[in-house]
Amino acid sequence: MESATTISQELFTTNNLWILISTAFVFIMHLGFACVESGFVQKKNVINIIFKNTMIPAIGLLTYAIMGFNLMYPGADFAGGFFGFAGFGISTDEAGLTSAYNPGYTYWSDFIFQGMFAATCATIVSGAVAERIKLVPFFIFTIIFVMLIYPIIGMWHWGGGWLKVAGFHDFAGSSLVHSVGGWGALAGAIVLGPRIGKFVGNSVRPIPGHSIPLATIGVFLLWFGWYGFNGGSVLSADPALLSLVFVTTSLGAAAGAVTAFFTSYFMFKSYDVSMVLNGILGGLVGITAGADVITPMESIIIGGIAGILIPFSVVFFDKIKIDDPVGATSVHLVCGVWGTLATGIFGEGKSLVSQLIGVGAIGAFAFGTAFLIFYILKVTTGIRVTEDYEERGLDITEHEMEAYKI
Amino acid sequence: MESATTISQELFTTNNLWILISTAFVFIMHLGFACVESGFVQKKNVINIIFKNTMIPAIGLLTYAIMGFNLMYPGADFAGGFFGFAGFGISTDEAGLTSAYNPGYTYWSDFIFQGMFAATCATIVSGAVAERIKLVPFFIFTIIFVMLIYPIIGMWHWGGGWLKVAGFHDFAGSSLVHSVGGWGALAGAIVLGPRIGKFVGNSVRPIPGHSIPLATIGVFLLWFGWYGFNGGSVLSADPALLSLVFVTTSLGAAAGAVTAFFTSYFMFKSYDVSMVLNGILGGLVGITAGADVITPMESIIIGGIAGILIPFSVVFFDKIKIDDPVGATSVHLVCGVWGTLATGIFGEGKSLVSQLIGVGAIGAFAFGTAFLIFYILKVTTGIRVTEDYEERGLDITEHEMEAYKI
Amino acid sequence: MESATTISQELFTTNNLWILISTAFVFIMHLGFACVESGFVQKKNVINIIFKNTMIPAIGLLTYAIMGFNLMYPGADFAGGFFGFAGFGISTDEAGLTSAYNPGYTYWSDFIFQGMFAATCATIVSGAVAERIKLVPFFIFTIIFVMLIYPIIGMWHWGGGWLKVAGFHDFAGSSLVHSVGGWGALAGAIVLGPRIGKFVGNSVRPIPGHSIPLATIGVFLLWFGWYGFNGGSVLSADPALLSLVFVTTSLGAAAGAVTAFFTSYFMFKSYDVSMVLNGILGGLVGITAGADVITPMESIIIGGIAGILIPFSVVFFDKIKIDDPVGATSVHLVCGVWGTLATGIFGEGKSLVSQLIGVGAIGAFAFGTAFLIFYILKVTTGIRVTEDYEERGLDITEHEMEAYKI
Amino acid sequence: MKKIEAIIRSSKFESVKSALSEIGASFFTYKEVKGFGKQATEHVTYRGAEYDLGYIARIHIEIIVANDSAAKVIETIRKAAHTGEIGDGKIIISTIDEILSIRTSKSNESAL
Amino acid sequence: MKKIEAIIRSSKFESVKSALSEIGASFFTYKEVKGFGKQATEHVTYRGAEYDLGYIARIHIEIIVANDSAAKVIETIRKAAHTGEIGDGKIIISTIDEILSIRTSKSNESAL
Amino acid sequence: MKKIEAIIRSSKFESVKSALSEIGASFFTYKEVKGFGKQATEHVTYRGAEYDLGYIARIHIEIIVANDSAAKVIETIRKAAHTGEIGDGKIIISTIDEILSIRTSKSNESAL
Ligand SMILES: Nc1ncnc2c1ncn2[C@@H]1O[C@H](COP(=O)(O)OP(=O)(O)O)[C@@H](O)[C@H]1O
Ligand SMILES: Nc1ncnc2c1ncn2[C@@H]1O[C@H](COP(=O)(O)OP(=O)(O)O)[C@@H](O)[C@H]1O
Ligand SMILES: Nc1ncnc2c1ncn2[C@@H]1O[C@H](COP(=O)(O)OP(=O)(O)O)[C@@H](O)[C@H]1O
Repeated sequence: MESATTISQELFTTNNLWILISTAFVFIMHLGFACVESGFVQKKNVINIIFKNTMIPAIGLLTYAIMGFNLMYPGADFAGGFFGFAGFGISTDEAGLTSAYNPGYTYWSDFIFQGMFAATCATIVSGAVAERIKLVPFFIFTIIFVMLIYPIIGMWHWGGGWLKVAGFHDFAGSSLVHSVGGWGALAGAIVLGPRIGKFVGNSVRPIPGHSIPLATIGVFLLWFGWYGFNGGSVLSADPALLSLVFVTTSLGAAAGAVTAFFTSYFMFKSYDVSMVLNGILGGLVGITAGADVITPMESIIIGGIAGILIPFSVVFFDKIKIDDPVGATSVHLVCGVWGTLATGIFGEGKSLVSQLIGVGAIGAFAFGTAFLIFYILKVTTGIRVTEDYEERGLDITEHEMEAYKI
Repeated sequence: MESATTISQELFTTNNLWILISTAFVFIMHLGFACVESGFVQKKNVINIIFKNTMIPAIGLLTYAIMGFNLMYPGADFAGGFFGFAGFGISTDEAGLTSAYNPGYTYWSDFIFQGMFAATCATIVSGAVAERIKLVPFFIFTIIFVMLIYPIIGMWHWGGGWLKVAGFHDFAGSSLVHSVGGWGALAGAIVLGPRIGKFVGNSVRPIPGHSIPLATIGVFLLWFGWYGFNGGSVLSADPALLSLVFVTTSLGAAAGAVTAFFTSYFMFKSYDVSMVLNGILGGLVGITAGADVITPMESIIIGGIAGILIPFSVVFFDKIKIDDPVGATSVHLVCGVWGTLATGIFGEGKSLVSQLIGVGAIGAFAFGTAFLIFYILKVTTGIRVTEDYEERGLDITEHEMEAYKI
Repeated sequence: MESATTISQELFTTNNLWILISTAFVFIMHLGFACVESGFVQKKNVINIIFKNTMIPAIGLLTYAIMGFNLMYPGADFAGGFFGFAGFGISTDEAGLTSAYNPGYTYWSDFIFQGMFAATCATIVSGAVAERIKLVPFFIFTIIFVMLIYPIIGMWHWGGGWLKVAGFHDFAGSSLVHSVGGWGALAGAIVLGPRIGKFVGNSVRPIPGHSIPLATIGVFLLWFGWYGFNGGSVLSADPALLSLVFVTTSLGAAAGAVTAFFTSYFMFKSYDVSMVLNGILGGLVGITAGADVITPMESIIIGGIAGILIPFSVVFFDKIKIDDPVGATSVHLVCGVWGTLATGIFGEGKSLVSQLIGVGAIGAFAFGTAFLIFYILKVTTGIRVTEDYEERGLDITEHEMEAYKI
Repeated sequence: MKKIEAIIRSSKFESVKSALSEIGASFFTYKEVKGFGKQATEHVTYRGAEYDLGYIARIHIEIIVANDSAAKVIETIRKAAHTGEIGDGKIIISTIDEILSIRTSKSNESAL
Repeated sequence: MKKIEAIIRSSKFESVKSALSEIGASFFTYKEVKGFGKQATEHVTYRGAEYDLGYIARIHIEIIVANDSAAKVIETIRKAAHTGEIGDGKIIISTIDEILSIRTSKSNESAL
Repeated sequence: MKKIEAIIRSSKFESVKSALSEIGASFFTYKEVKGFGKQATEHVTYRGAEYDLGYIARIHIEIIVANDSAAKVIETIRKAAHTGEIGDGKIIISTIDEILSIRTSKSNESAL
């Protein structure tokens, strides 16, 4: 990327346009999450998950405007630090709308692209706690998580904080977005406990999702949106880097599908479409940390290993009786950590030690705070619906509506 | 924007590319409408609404090529006027494909972007008259509305007509597109009368939509498409303005969701997802007139008020016994008018008086002509299906098909 | 397009960006196919078709990386030939990432755009053989078809082979993609035979699809993706040509919808939404070969004739007892051939004779090889599930899952 | 105790339901069923081939009543479901041995 | 009057339907039900955990006939629904008090 | 032979099913039905207007048993489906003429 002083208005316009188009692509990921999660829950809880996943991006954008953006990007004064804050609200002067702000985007583009990312981590959590969490406590969690926890962790690396200085590399958020959401999902699933009837004695009773077509639409929309998620993270339309990122992203997803297919076939002797769908997502999450620093061949390896991890991880969480209806922890946490480490292994000039430090610090902070929030909510407002509500479903009991009249 | 003579081929290429990408985004709004409307009708009328919403963009594009485009943009000879026409068909010379035509787009881009908008207003109507209108009269209405009424009104402002001169400002069509559709929806709903069983004595019997997931997909696709609808209306890829428009559009939608959530909770004591979905659309419609001339903070206020208007408006139309199965009048008419007025209140250098003139003139003409067309159709061909057809549903009776075999 | 040596970095960046965005658009077509095909099959075979259509793009991308790309674009050494190969795998030097490679895109962009196309032809086949083919043999067919047959045919024209020299013109793949898939579909449907109960004596028993809304979502997503399919095939963001292609593509689809509506109404006296949906696809396929060399008016004619062909073709294949559950042969084969010939009729400077040669050669090779592969699979592994499996549905028998719990 | 089964037009369900509740018989069970009868089934088209949908969508109501209220319930259903057009449906009456309330363990009249 | 209920394989519905219409018994009501029996239910997997689907999808046919045609109808259904494999289903015959036509108010034989 | 019909809460289906299989009565047929009764139906809201969903989702179990096992089966269902809250449902017992196995052509006890 040329320096800000020399970039032509033409290149600036193209770069900025790409960031905005990427924003729209990332937006569609929220629909992707809504479809995946509602497809994988029971018919009686569909309205509930849709309600959450519709409110989350709205909440995410507004809280990011209020303070998230300025927590995550507090400016050079806080470089290398753990925490910084540049004040409430968003605003800019004329210069913020030119390449003087950044050769890749205006201030507004910067805000809206980052803001669209912000809500993603809360959406990840909503899948893991589905079918049994109370609505209001969940929204309280969401607001705190999106407004404070996510931006603070983001600041450590993307905001120029201590992880940046420590040589940590997370291109588009295997750790900063996905594993943060995944840790929150794990914390929520633990504090809440499993759905009634999921674990009976030592056996696991599957509770199949109500619509695989809906889940499939969601996975494809996520893959589509990922071109903006990873592609936009190039922060310009630089042809060489952007085209590499498209290739690594695509091949990572493809490899995840294929290895999840084979692995689940060998493990379960069936062609399990839910595993393939999760394999794609695992491949995408896995590739996200290093999409800019690895070769296409390496992206196949990283995505392929992510696809292998998925079925093992799903079985593992079932075994330790953590009930995650949509597989959010397997996809976002396990593959997010894997992708971050893989960047240390394969990425040129990247250090596995730095990556380990990042994974550890982020995990400790994200899991710790999420656990704390959920726990405090549990002992104050309560976080779990009554048994009666859970059996009749949250749609009728919390929303007084039914998802389908078919 | 630089003047046509000085713009570089590079900027012209980028600008034009954005207009075309916006066209594709606006196209996907037609799928959004199809999903919202089919999700909110009963299972027995799904094919019917899909049939309409599939034919409408096709009809819209073709009639716009035949005469709509040249009615809406008749050229400088008709500047400041009420009506103009530049002849049938579309064609251009070499110059029309360069920046000599416009620094932002070629003649073909101009046509296809505007043409994709055109059908939107008819789609809005189809939701309000759903579940009881006859197919052929509806198509006759659609053709007249899209081929004549919409372009004539559009010419008043965007085509350089009298409203332009009068200082009216409607950036991307809160009035020109959405309220025009909304007025048509209102006229149709009045002339048709309510569905059987909707109003019994003084009580309102809700007729729930058959699939909330489908409606949700629709709303998210509309939000996605709105980035092209508003973003493309910048008519170039100008970084400062385009990024502002993305921010105001996003925050308006988010604010609409949040305020519709609270308002409907206080009004109905339930977490009503259909209100939140309509709140998002209301916020988007509200922000559309002034997305280029307001600040992000103002966009939150405008979208937020739109979200508050939605539940009140839905209840109001129920009270006066106007039956609008999908809430098209609340979303497009009420919030369209609100957005246009809000531009006069908040927009720098905009006049509330000019906005009121525009709202009044557009309302009178759109509602008057739509009412007339529906009324003439009612007394000639008839516009309402028989009671028997309505009870058995339009899918079996008019289309001889069922939407689902589940 | 300027020559590689003179193009500015600005234009190169914009061109390359468009190719990558087009890649994402083409990707979404895979979701479109998944939705159309799953919507048009019975409820009991939904998982099966989704499984296939999810694996196909993954397989397509990986095999294209392994050898497809280098078979299809073997380089100048093989110019004018029938077959060439540039070795396994993909890789590039620094120059491949600059405009020295091509003024429109980098090497990576070239690969990923072409790779996203590759799987399309196998997806087309999956619809025609749905509800009765065994999974593993289908995947074997897919791999051979995508890895060998499609790239070899592609090389003849787009790879600079003998059809290129012969003056054949197929802009974005009416023949090279759609008819190739259509021929494979025909071969598969013939070798497999019809579904049980489809043809009883001389009468045709329709087997309605399980969800028209799902099929509709698919068709709209395909139309959306087509802007990348045809638009990306401009191979740059050239304003004049790209905007023409958007117009011809849009009008072709619109005309197909309208004529399919009228034709099917006159033939069957019903408003058949499945015909309108197929008419849109037929219009799009028809326009694809000549989208760059015809006028908008001609695009209406070509798309309109495609829309007329659809209902006749559907009835014809039923009459000769070829069972194609989703109408893939009518849409992709019949309209693909029509579009290729239409380019010879309408396209300036194009020759109908060259087009006929191309259609014949491609048909002979694609149908011949596909038939052979299916036939060999039939006599070795077997390609058809047992009667019992077919009656109970492939979801329960092959996948041990159900698509819906509604 | 009598079991009364009524197979009625789906479109008449609301009026049967309110007629029953007017005479105080507001406890019953129903389900959607598909019926063949003299009424021609819906004639539909799919991709150019015509066929019969093969059934008419109907509602099947099941209501258990004491012997002496049976006549009234039957007449109420008959009136409310009647249109006079082919396809009105049937009412089937049979005698049951016993009805038992799961909640109270009471049976027959006292189970209702 | 007899009520004949047949619980058959979904895949045998078409052949039972046409067999019945051949003997002129083309008026009946049916619905989809789920059955447990000796036939093992479908064995399925979801996200790596195996389980039984818990039921077999079946069709439940209800047909009211005059006493003297009962034997023929029963035999027709039995033959058309028979495969010999476990899971063929059952036919249940019971006596009803009366069947009433909603349209004509006629009862029993004349209601059919 | 007795036909036992039980109309139970959907949420009690699993426990009834296992209770039945414990006493060896693991052959039966069930379907989803909608019930009206003393239990108030779900109160819902749609777009600001409140209304009653108009029914409670229930499971209807049908099981044919020999006369002497009827009492045990009835008691088993009653216990497993019991909560004591309004809405527990009913068990309906009636006498059938015959049950016939489609596969074996055997009838009554030997058809089970
Ligand atoms: N013999 C029968 N056994 C069971 N159900 C029947 C019988 N005859 C009619 N029905 C049911 O009653 C419905 C109406 O019967 P139909 O002959 O169409 O009209 P009508 O009752 O007016 O004579 C049928 O669709 C079917 O569901
Ligand atoms: N005692 C019973 N009561 C009610 N339905 C039964 C009974 N026994 C069997 N059925 C029904 O009949 C179906 C077939 O029974 P099954 O034992 O599997 O095979 P078969 O009839 O060949 O012996 C079951 O799925 C169930 O729906
Ligand atoms: N007379 C009846 N005939 C048929 N079904 C009945 C009758 N009474 C009750 N039911 C069924 O039993 C269910 C439970 O009855 P309800 O009165 O709500 O509670 P309870 O059985 O505890 O008294 C109802 O929803 C309905 O399906």
